[in-house]
Amino acid sequence: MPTLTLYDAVGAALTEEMRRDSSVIAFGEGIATKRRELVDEFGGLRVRNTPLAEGIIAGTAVGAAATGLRPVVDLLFAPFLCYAMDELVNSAGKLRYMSGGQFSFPLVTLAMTGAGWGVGAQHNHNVEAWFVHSPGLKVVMPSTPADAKALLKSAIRDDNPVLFFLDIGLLYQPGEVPADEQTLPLGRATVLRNGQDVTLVSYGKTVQHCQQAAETLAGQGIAAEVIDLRSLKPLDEAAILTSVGKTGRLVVVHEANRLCGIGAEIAALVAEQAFSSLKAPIVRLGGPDAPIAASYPLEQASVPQAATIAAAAARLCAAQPA
Amino acid sequence: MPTLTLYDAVGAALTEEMRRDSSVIAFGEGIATKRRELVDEFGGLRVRNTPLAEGIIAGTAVGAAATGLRPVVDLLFAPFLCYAMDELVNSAGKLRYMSGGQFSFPLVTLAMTGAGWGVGAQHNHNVEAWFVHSPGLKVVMPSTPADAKALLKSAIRDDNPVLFFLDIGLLYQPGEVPADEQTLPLGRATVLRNGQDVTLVSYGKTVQHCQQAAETLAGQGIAAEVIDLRSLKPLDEAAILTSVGKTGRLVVVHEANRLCGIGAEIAALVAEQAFSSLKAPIVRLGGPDAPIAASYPLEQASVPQAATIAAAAARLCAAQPA
Amino acid sequence: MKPSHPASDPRQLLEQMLLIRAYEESIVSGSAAGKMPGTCTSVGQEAAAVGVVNALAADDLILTNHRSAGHLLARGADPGRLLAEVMGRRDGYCKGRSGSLHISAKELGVVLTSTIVGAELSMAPGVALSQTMLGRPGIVVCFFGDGAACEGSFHESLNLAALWNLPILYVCENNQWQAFVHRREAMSREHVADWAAAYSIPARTVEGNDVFAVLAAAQAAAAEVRDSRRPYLLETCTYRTRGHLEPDDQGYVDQAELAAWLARDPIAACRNRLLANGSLTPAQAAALADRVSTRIAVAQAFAEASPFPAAEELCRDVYA
Amino acid sequence: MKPSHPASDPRQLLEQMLLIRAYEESIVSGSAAGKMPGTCTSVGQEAAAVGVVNALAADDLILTNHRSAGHLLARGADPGRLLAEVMGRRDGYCKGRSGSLHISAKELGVVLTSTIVGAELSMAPGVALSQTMLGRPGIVVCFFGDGAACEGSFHESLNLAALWNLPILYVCENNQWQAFVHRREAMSREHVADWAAAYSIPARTVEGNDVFAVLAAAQAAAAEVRDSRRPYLLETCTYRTRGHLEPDDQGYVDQAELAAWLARDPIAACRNRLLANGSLTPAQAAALADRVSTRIAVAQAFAEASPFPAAEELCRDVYA
Ligand SMILES: Cc1ncc(C[n+]2csc(CCOP(=O)(O)OP(=O)(O)O)c2C)c(N)n1
Ligand SMILES: Cc1ncc(C[n+]2csc(CCOP(=O)(O)OP(=O)(O)O)c2C)c(N)n1
Ligand SMILES: [Mg+2]
Ligand SMILES: [Mg+2]
Repeated sequence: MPTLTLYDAVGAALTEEMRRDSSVIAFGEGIATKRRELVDEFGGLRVRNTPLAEGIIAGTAVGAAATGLRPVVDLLFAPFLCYAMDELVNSAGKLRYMSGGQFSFPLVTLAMTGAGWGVGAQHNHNVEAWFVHSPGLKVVMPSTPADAKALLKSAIRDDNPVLFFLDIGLLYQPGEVPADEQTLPLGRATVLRNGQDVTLVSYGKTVQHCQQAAETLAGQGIAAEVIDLRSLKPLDEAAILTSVGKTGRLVVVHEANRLCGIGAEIAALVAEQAFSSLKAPIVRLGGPDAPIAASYPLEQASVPQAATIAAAAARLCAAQPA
Repeated sequence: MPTLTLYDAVGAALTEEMRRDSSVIAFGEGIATKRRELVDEFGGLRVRNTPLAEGIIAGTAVGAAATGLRPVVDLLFAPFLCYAMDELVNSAGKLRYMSGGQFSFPLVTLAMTGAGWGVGAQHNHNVEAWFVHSPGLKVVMPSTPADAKALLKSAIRDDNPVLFFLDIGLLYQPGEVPADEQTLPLGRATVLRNGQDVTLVSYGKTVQHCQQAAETLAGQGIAAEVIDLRSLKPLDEAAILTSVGKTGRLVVVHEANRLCGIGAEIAALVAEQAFSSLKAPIVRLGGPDAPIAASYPLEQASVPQAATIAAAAARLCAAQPA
Repeated sequence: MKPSHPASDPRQLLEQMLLIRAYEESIVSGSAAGKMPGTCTSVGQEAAAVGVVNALAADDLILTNHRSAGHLLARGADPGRLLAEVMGRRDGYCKGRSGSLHISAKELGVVLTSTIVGAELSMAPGVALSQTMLGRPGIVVCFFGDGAACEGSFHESLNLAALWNLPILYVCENNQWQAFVHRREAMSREHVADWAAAYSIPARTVEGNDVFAVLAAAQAAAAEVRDSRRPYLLETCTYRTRGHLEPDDQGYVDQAELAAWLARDPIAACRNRLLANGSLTPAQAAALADRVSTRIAVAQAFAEASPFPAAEELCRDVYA
Repeated sequence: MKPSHPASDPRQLLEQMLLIRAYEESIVSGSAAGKMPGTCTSVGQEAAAVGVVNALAADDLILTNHRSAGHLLARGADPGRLLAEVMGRRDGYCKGRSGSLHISAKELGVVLTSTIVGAELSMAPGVALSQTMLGRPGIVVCFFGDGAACEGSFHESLNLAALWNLPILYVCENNQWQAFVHRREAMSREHVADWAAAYSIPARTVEGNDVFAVLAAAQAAAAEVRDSRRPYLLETCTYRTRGHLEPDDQGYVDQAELAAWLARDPIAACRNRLLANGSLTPAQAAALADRVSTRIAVAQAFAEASPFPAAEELCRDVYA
């Protein structure tokens, strides 16, 4: 299988979808410069650089999506989405419903997020939960190049607005990516490792940390099940509930602020719908209620690491069943 | 005790704080028109109308707060906060930390939210959870005129940026408000009714629905404890955990979308820290993952009503202890 | 229902204005009687709407905002379905989900109406991009207020439209008010058209209460956009003679300014001119008024008979 | 540390530019060697920074952005504390939490630095409002790029500053690039100064690589803001001769354009002029260069010796 970075997997998905469907266009602050090969293949009208103005980039995507195009816009880093909230939330997310279904908004917004580059809180702020909380939007965050490619292709084909988050820390990690035109449905999690003692649920960079933790736990005789959500909305509730139904123990892990994050949603879901299976408290591991510092050691300290995950899971398994 | 609406309680708090502290100023799209009495007392420099531009209103408040003023800005309806996200989240919420503590941001943002007026999803969208998820911000949402006045006074005195949400449906309900200069600390919930069978936690308009539900439940021999959070960040975790420690059953109620909402946070908190007290699944009642329709019956159907709350609580109490 | 043909007869322009006025007044009284929610009426601004919309072709697309009754009715919208929408009923253009503030009617080419002031400006370039890239002839008309012009999206939209050669006719209805704030308190210049030069976008202001002047200016502007495939900004100078949102006592309004504008009522001006130059007889004028009030009465009955949406509608059409 | 006195001797201007260049180059090589993170350098833009900052008084306040080393160093910042900040160390101006992109130094009057392009524009009116309402004499200088001028906050900021009579000197450093996009691809006009007229704000463009021209223009502009208590926009035309963010191979850059600007290097121009008119001897020039490299070496040693923040710092200073 060919090996690609996540960054290149995004390029491959764009290329394939732009070949397949001439209504797919791409624009953003520098996309025509940085992905020059797309301009070479599809021309400067379908792939455009824009002024430095996230609001109008997103707004233009909304208007275009409602009237026949399928735009993919690159808004660079997740905190810059703050300048596009009206267009994404109030327009893309609501105008279908508010118009009684007259419009649909097939558009994809790319944004990078997460620790790894020491760029500080105005570039590194995990805001995916905002969009899960907002109606009418789908949210995807892959953890491998192969998933990124297959999910982005589905996102481009989806008739709804999709926020597609790229974990900065994974961006240049290589991974095997099938050469074929595979897609993956949005809303389907994947079980990366089976186990019956504890469920580790995560997405993005911390999936790897969960897998390392599962290795450590295996050494201690604890069989952890590892779930990569991939899509945050729609959320694969069944996959989570099935796993917790089996293990009775749940650790949810992500880099974003714990407060009102995806971990909160999953913990609440399980406390509502799989309560009787639970043998121990639910544990959420996530970022603190603090901006992320640029200083590398502080940045790393804000991310749940494998050792912390393993320790938390081991503690759960040691506790008496409730 | 004098009787005021929540709208007038806000005016009373503004008046008292502007008298107390000459660095308190207020501006927004029409505040000088609608609260003419403030202009009359404090002059047109301290109370100003602005251009129709939420970003610069909030940005100006951020700049002013960092350099010696204490601005209160009225951004009208919560969805309009979308145009001020950068200023609130990336600037007000982060620049204190990112600058190593060089600045503080004593500013208050007022915004109306919630059902009641049939104004549709671009005026009625409960986004308070976004700001709980974002670091460096405090979030308040009172349920009575008296609390609104006392909490707003504290918010104005607080050295942090505070998002202060006003429930549209409560805005013109009268309530008793003490005439004195009372303040209430941010981050302190209030137990409105004691009970040992089930805890109903809420904020804003649905607090009243919980109280009605508690009446109904009392008629069925079920003693519900009703907690009004008042502040969503800081969150009074102790009040919640103490109550659930006693009752073992929790229903969290709000109007906002359930997904990644405050209810998710509270359910997760309890599933983590009061698991052993829990006798039944946690129930979240909240808005659906849909924009709120203007059509009055649909708008009302999106809000958890007393009967639904009572039924959910009764079901929990009927279930066998886990 | 398709967009109505542009009116060629001046009496049709008058009739459209009368219809808009009667429609708005039916809401004002319905809302005073507690039968209807309050709305942002366009009373006093009828000429600005009718003049522009009648300069458009059927394949042009319109974006508008919260104060849109004039644009919709001039475009041929059914007042019954509009009133049903205002009342949150099932037969409204948006199935009752929009209410008055964001009525889109795709079948009429009225797309993506938003009550977020400035959103029309942010979405217009994308609509124009579709027209251009998909080879559609229609231009895009973006109605916005002087208030919207103060939002950053104004700057971003005009800059992009100029750069990308987008066929957008920006129509600023400068009605002197931004809700409860007078335009003077909010704009560093008198006219929004003064701001267009920064982007090398041609611009013109026109007396917005003279329907014939607006029509002529809009025809010229639309022709220029159609030919050049470039943006153009037309500012119609008019006045919001009622409050921002019904009910509104307008206690904050300068009475002399209001009176001056009331004296320039666009409907009276048009009717008097047609009567004076013989294009309209008093009997014809009375017949127009009658026809209009009948239409509104029928519309009202239709809207009131329309049921509220069923509870199952709560989560329908959220996702495609 | 207080803001340094504005330089009165042209040799001091040269020395400041040399210091900025040496500072940036130390980061470029440190980052190539993997000892430092990449930064947005201001190489090529030294005159624009030095000329403006030396036109300011000690009580003026500065807002700047991600490309701020010139502003900070010209204002008297300690290069050691700056480098420590770039490296995320405890002795940085922001305790290592900022990194290179958002260094504020309140003690120098450099407030609220943000890397959100456009945020400097959104916060400047508030800072100026404080100056005005609290009776402080200092004006506010807001440095921003041609890219920032494309954000909606530009429009909102200038409109408000004009309306409210805020004493802001807007300084647009038009360096022809907005990260990986050339200014031509992003702006409907050649100059940001062309946009100021829309708000009736006086504006001027100045050759940004001539430190004396910039100084003179900035002195005049600052004086006008100080006297009128109204905004003014000064556009310094310059060029980003290195990439957007180190490392950057600049493969996308028009080599002829780059070469033309490299030939107009602000430091060489200043030095040659001073040598030619006898204000500087070759020996003095060499001494300046030596002094600067010693300062940078000392700064580097200081920064490298500074420890990383302790883990307890993770959640400190989030709330006041
Ligand atoms: C982003 C946003 N801010 C504020 C409002 C509240 N609001 C609705 S209409 C209006 C005034 C709009 O003024 P203008 O653009 O001139 O249009 P007009 O109402 O005069 O037709 C305001 C402030 C809103 N709907 N959206
Ligand atoms: C809101 C926002 N969008 C995008 C970026 C990414 N970015 C950082 S600097 C930059 C270019 C800025 O151009 P300009 O304002 O001209 O300043 P310059 O870098 O040329 O000094 C971009 C796009 C950002 N930091 N913030
Ligand atoms: Mg107006
Ligand atoms: Mg630039």
